Amino acid sequence: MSASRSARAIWAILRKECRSEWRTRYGLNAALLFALTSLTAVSFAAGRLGDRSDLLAAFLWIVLLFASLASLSHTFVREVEGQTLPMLRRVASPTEIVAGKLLFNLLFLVVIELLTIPLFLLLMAAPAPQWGAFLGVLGLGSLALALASTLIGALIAQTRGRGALFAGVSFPLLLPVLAAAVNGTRAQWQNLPVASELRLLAAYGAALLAVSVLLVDHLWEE
Amino acid sequence: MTGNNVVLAVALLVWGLLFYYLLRLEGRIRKLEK
Amino acid sequence: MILRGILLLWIAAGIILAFTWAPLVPVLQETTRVLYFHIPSAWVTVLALGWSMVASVLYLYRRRLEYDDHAGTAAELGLLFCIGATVSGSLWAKAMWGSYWNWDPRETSIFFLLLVYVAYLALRGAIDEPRRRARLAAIYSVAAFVAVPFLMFVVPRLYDTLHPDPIINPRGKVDMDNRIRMVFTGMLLGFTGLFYWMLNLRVRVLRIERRREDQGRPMEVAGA
Amino acid sequence: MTPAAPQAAAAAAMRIECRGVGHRYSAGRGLDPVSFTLTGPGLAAVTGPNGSGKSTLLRILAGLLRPVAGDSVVSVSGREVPAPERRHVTGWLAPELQFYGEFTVRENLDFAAEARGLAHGREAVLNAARAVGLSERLGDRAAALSSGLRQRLRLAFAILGDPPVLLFDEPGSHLDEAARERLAAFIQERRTSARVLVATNDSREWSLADERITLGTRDLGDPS
Repeated sequence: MSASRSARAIWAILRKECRSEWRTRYGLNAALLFALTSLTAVSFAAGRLGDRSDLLAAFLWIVLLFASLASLSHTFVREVEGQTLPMLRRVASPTEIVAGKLLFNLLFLVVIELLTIPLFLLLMAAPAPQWGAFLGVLGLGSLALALASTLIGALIAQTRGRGALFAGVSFPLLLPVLAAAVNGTRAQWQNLPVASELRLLAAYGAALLAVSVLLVDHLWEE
Repeated sequence: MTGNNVVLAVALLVWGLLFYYLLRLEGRIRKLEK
Repeated sequence: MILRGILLLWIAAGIILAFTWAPLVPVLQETTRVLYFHIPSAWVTVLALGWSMVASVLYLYRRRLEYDDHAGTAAELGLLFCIGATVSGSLWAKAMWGSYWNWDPRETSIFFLLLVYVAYLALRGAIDEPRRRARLAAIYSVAAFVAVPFLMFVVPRLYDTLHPDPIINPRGKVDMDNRIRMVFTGMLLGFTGLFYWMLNLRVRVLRIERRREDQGRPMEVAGA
Repeated sequence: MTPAAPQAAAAAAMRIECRGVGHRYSAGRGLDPVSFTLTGPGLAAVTGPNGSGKSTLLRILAGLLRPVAGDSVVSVSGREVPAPERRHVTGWLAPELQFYGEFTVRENLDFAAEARGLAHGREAVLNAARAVGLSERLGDRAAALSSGLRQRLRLAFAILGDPPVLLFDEPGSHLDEAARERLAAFIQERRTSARVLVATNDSREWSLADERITLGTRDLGDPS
């Protein structure tokens, strides 16, 4: 099983996911809806938070969390509901499947961020972020968020009620990401160093990746 | 000090009840295991 | 049976001594008493989580449902002790600092463990087929194992920086004289013994249930 | 990795063996332990009453299901293929096989060929489609296919890339007379160079088998 064949398989799965998403558009709509509604609710409730960078950071990441909780498990739920999992398992190994879907979830998260973050900064009258630190925390945070959501998504897709459990079951694994990301985003607005948060996010992301690699083979064995 | 004694008594009572319940449970389990 | 007798007397003695013989930690006054229950239940919470995770890894490796029984039961008991630790912790915080909850690092880490337990048991509750439940719960358990160190030691510190509270935090290092230490360690052992006894009972019940279920279809199943 | 060696030699070193392979679902259904050995190319039929585990056996051989008891061996051109790798050397067809409704027949098959990394993927797709009579339907959406056409798509998917081992679970279901004859002709032609296992209760399908594995009864053995 050469590495280049795996890379091709992962690429094929990523393209398949994007095409499915483009054709059904289910996930994107749900996520954008959630992002925009929580954004409006937040900006309506809290108003212009110019100087309160801790609240800004918290609200930003809550909006992103809601958007991802609404949609990041869908890539697996769709396979189970469409009963296409056996076919997928015949054409790719569990590692390739999870890798392809992880990249899709990451891409999906980036698309949501491109749409909601500018709007968030505008609506909340946030001070201009320090783009280097801000994007660093956002990037590593999104990576860890996607990693945890993909692994948990694969689990809850096989339970009764499918996605219903996704938020509750994934939350303990998302909490470290949320805490570090909020803290980092706040720090960059207060011109404080974000190095420790970046290290934390990177370490947690690496730990999740390592554990996922060990566990994916057990995800589907029936 | 009486406050303490009340809490002490309650704690002992709770522990006694829990122990008794577990003991009886174990008895029934042993019977089922035969 | 002797062992059970020892456990009965051991914890009873611990309770009595905690209230009568052991002196008070100067700064904590009467509230020291609750520590004899709060910290052992916190200890069992962590012990039970570790036991459940080890059992989960063993299940993934050996595929014997026996290990899954341990993983599930340890989590159920762990949740009980975790609730006990959280409640006694917040009662103690009320007595000491006047508020039930103030994100003190130790409180938050126990609370985050509560979240892990609830999530794990919710996942188990949502899967009917025993083997699938065992497999998926084991996967979650190992994933949570990675998150626990971050939840226990990293996130609470972040909360401290996020909400630096003016309230003084006296509970840095409790300086215990040897009498307190003796009763305290005794209670720790007693609680651990109680945990393993309850675990043992529940696992035996699960084994009986499975044997009865299989009686209808005798099939030698390697290792099940 | 279809065997590069000349077809005959590779085919000769083909072997499928089950040693006490058994599985138990919680609902009581499952597969009672079965043992058999099939060597070289040929057509074997797997028969037995409903619920005797025909599908379960094929899923285990295909590497999709990890059995509770026993182990199975599939070796092609002398090399034993572990369960995770079986998808490369086996073609599996079963009623539960579903495809992406929002994609066309061609898109589904192209995706399968590409993900499996088949050399000349496009060509393999066209050959498979032609072999099952789907060539004109390549542009249709999978969701819009009739049950007969969907069964042909399953067949095309299973024979994609000419795997040396074919595991067909009730391949004839939903097929019209013409498609059934095409299927029979295909199996007759492939049985000389590939190892074909057909799970069925349709006597037309198992009557021409070299070997027959009967499940759900205690006495197992080759047809005398």
